[in-house]
Amino acid sequence: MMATSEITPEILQRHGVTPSEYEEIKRILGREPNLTELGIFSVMWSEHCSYKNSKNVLKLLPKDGKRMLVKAGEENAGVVDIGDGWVIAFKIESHNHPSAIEPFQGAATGVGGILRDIFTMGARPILCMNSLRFGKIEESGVKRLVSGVTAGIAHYGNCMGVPTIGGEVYFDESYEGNPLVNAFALGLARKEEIVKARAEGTGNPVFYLGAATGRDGMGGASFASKDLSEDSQKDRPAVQVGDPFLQKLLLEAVLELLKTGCVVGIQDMGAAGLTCSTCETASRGSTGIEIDVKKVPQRETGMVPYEIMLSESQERMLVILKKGREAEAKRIFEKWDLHAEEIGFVTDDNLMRVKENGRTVAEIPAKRLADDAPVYTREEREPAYFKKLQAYDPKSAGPAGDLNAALLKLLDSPTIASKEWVYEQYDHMVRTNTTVLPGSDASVIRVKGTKKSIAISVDCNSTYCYLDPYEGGKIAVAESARNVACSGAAPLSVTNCLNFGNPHNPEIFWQLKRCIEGMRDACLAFDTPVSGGNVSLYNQNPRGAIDPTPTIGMVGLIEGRAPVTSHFKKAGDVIFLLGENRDELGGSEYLKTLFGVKAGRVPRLDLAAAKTLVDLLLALASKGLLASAHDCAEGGLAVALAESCISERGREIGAQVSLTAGRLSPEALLFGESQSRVVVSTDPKHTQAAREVIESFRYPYQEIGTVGGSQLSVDGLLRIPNKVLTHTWRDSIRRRMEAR
Amino acid sequence: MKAKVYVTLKKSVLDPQGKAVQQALSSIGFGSVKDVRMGKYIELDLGSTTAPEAEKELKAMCEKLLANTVIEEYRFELN
Amino acid sequence: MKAKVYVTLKKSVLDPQGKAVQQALSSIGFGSVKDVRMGKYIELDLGSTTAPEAEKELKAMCEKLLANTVIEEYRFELN
Amino acid sequence: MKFGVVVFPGSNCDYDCYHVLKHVLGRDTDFVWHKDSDVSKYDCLVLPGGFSYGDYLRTGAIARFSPVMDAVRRHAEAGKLVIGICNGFQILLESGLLPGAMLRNKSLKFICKYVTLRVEETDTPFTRRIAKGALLRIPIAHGEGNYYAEDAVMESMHKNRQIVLRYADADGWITDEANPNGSRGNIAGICNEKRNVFGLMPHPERSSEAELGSSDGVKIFRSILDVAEAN
Ligand SMILES: Nc1ncnc2c1ncn2[C@@H]1O[C@H](COP(=O)(O)OP(=O)(O)O)[C@@H](O)[C@H]1O
Ligand SMILES: [Mg+2]
Repeated sequence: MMATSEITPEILQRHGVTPSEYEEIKRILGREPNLTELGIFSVMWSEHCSYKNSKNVLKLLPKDGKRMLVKAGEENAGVVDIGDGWVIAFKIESHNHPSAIEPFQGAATGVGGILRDIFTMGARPILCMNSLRFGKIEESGVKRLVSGVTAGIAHYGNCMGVPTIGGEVYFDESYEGNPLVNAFALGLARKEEIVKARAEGTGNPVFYLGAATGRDGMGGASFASKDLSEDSQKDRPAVQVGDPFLQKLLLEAVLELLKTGCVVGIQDMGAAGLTCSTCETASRGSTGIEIDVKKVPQRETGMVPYEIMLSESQERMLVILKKGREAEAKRIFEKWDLHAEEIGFVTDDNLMRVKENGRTVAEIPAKRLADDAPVYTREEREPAYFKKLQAYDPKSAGPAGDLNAALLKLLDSPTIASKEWVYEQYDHMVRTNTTVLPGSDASVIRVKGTKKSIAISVDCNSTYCYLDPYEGGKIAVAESARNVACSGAAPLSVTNCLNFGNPHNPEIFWQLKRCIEGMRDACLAFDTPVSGGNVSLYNQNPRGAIDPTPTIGMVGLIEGRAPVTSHFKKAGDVIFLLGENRDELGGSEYLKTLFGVKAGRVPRLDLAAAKTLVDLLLALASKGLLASAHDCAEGGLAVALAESCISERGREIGAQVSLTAGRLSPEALLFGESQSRVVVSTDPKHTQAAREVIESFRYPYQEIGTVGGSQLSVDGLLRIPNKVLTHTWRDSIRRRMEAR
Repeated sequence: MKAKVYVTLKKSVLDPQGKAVQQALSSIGFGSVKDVRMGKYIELDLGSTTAPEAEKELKAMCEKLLANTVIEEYRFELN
Repeated sequence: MKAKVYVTLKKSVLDPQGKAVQQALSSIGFGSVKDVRMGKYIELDLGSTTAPEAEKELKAMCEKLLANTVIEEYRFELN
Repeated sequence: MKFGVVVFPGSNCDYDCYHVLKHVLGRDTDFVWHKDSDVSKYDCLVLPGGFSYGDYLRTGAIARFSPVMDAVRRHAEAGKLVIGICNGFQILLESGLLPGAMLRNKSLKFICKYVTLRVEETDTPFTRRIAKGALLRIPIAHGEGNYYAEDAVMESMHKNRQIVLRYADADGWITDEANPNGSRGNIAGICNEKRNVFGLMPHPERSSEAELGSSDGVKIFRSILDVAEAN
């Protein structure tokens, strides 16, 4: 290998490689890297691939559990045992930055990427979810993002034939200029079908499968190749364009291929493309790998090794086959009209070797490159705002005035309003398994041929996380567990996407750490280990960081029962409120929407009570006592009641409720966001049985009214016709999106 | 005044649609077609205006709405 | 030889996309735009061929695949 | 009665149709790969929904050149049954087996939701088990279901009673508000003159089990069974 000295401090800086990291690179190589090697290190040691700033705090999250077959960090996605030989693989991932630049393609390729992670594991993707966060919807720039992102998600997921069954959409000024697009996917497999992303068996051929490589997505690193190739500068696309049709073919071909048993290992090419997939498979297999970039299918002319290795073109896979089984594989590739090329082979020297027409252009110890990125523990400091905002007294906002108007204002707030405008764009029924359509607390998918169903909820109240990251992290997990339990499912495991600002800012790092600590405590309390996730840092706009947003994806399991939905079913059913109303308006959507205040002490979450509630819901569901269950979240009890009345289109029904306020103000009673509360309804013939179950759990509850009529009425406080509630809540986002 | 706007993907941007059309053409007997790029063609009736004014407006329309300049290029004709 | 194909909706067919674009233009300050029609613009590289041959082939491609003559019209240019 | 579900590259409701025919109705059903050219053993072919060839250029435009389509045409000419659902309907239009064409939804957005359909014709093999004027709750999921045909074609379809399903409101009225995509005459499904080829945008296979929220769709598949099994 040549030991040139083409690496100037300027080049290092533009690669984001620090002087001490550079020293480490030289130690690993025993020499200076060339430019291609530097590029390879820079992407593998980037925050995105190496988690160098978050690894030390991610360790805090519990990973172990008896159902965990593949744990966080081991493979492309975690794998959880759901019994009877069935397993699920799932993960959530961010595509924030690309979506900010080009919302349609950015969101589309985000969905594409997470789906590849799942089918790479040998699991057929059976559902998608997403968590989207934008600035104020009234701004025209935000509208453009909302329509681009939702259409992009629809474009990719719909074409792949994977139903997008739910998610969350949250609007807050802190996301102005830095929207969050977190995509979740879940796949199903038989236990023995799960494959590993490993390069094993010296001499086994390495195949490149899928789209040709172009100069895609090299945004940050693009300058570096300036001196290397001329035509690369012009029209360099900062965003990748996805081809969901090609990926649908890849999906079918890969699953068919895996069934033949001729695959040794397989990995998708996502971030850092060929670089990441080659060195990671070699590292996991404790082998080496050699490829020749000249054999890599290329979409553009004149590409140099640096560009080929760093390209992030979509819809590509790396497949390591058993030697001698190539013809079998090729027949499948041809059947699906896919382009595959043999580009190299597995070696036993533990090196990642890249050649160009037989000449070595990069040679790096694979394990060191993949696993030995530097890890930093950043400085942390409690933010200046923290104590000040905690001290805010919600009473100082004054009374709500007309309570009916206040409720309507909350129902009209885009964060609370129906997300129908969004999810109608997603095919949420393809594969005919969606037994609870979007609109309930959790979405539910049945597993054909079994008595199992899987319930998912994606959640995070980032206002809480801003005001109190520890409580916020806890609540995000607890809320998603509660949502899943409302459908009658036992929470199993969590995936998460940590969206934060710049970790070099000690206050941001403090937010990150405190959120993780909260998540940890909650995951332990619910016995829901973290099966994987993703970290997205540097989410900033010119005015500062986004609110800390640890998006939680909670997966639960229903065995042998029909799921429960949020919506009241029929007149005469009895309504219970499980849980206690406390004086907790701090951090509420009520303060934000009516008074423009984001402050106060966020509701306290008692983990033991939260866990009892989950167990109680499961007990009620398993005895078939629940006609409906809906949790209280943003907007409090009043919003939960209203949604229970109107959330199912065409089946709106009223309720007659009377509440005992105790010492609470009407505002706190109706709109406070005390945790661990659920509105349930039961058929009158089950009421006594339900009371007995609740009392056996010693969980606080009140019988608050009955279902029926055409209005929501809360004695002495609220009285609104269903028609008005429905119109306000269901059409809020549509109205705003269509306003010119 | 009438205008015609042509919006095409930048050269290095992947054009999955063009590729699919090329393969389809090839499968129905037009195998000699080497490359296909798909774009948009937009006809506008600008009402009564002057050529310099129209030119300025069209440019603004393209930049703001008709083309997505992150991945597309445009050109237009007036007549 | 290169070709450009323009595919447009027939006049008698309502163009929802064109109408939406016109409304969007109007909402961002281009209210004077009277009408917008959206079409497709396809660039083809035909390889080496003669003009009459290319003409014949293009017509066939348009009729068979590139345009749906139930709703669309097409024209092309060679160069 | 033997069913063949045709699989094009990009089909994604193929398994859903197969599931209903095979597991819900217990009928002999195969997948038919789009490169196959012999479909002689089937009584009814299903062209399923999805995004054949990515819906590139126009929906159904490329799929209609798949080798299997010649066989589908011969099958139809022989009077055997063909049902095209969603993308399958679009393919039937592009291939000329049914009249008309699809435009983008008037909202320009993909729409997935339940709609109400009014059954206009019952003397087709696909609706004979259903009462005339009956209302069916079946979901749609498409970006291009805005059906268009020129006046003369509309008239002749009317005359020949080829308009089988229309979008209606909950009370059965054919209104603009009930039209989800801008379709001419609220058309949701049509058949050919010989009545053996049927295309519809809604997805009956998605509403063929009570567990999924509606089993109105299965009435269409059951109608097909009746025909063949009576013969
Ligand atoms: N917030 C997190 N919590 C737990 N595990 C995480 C988190 N973020 C990332 N991981 C794990 O780290 C590993 C590497 O993630 P990533 O680099 O995103 O994988 P890939 O490149 O395959 O998408 C994965 O197994 C992922 O699940
Ligand atoms: Mg991956």
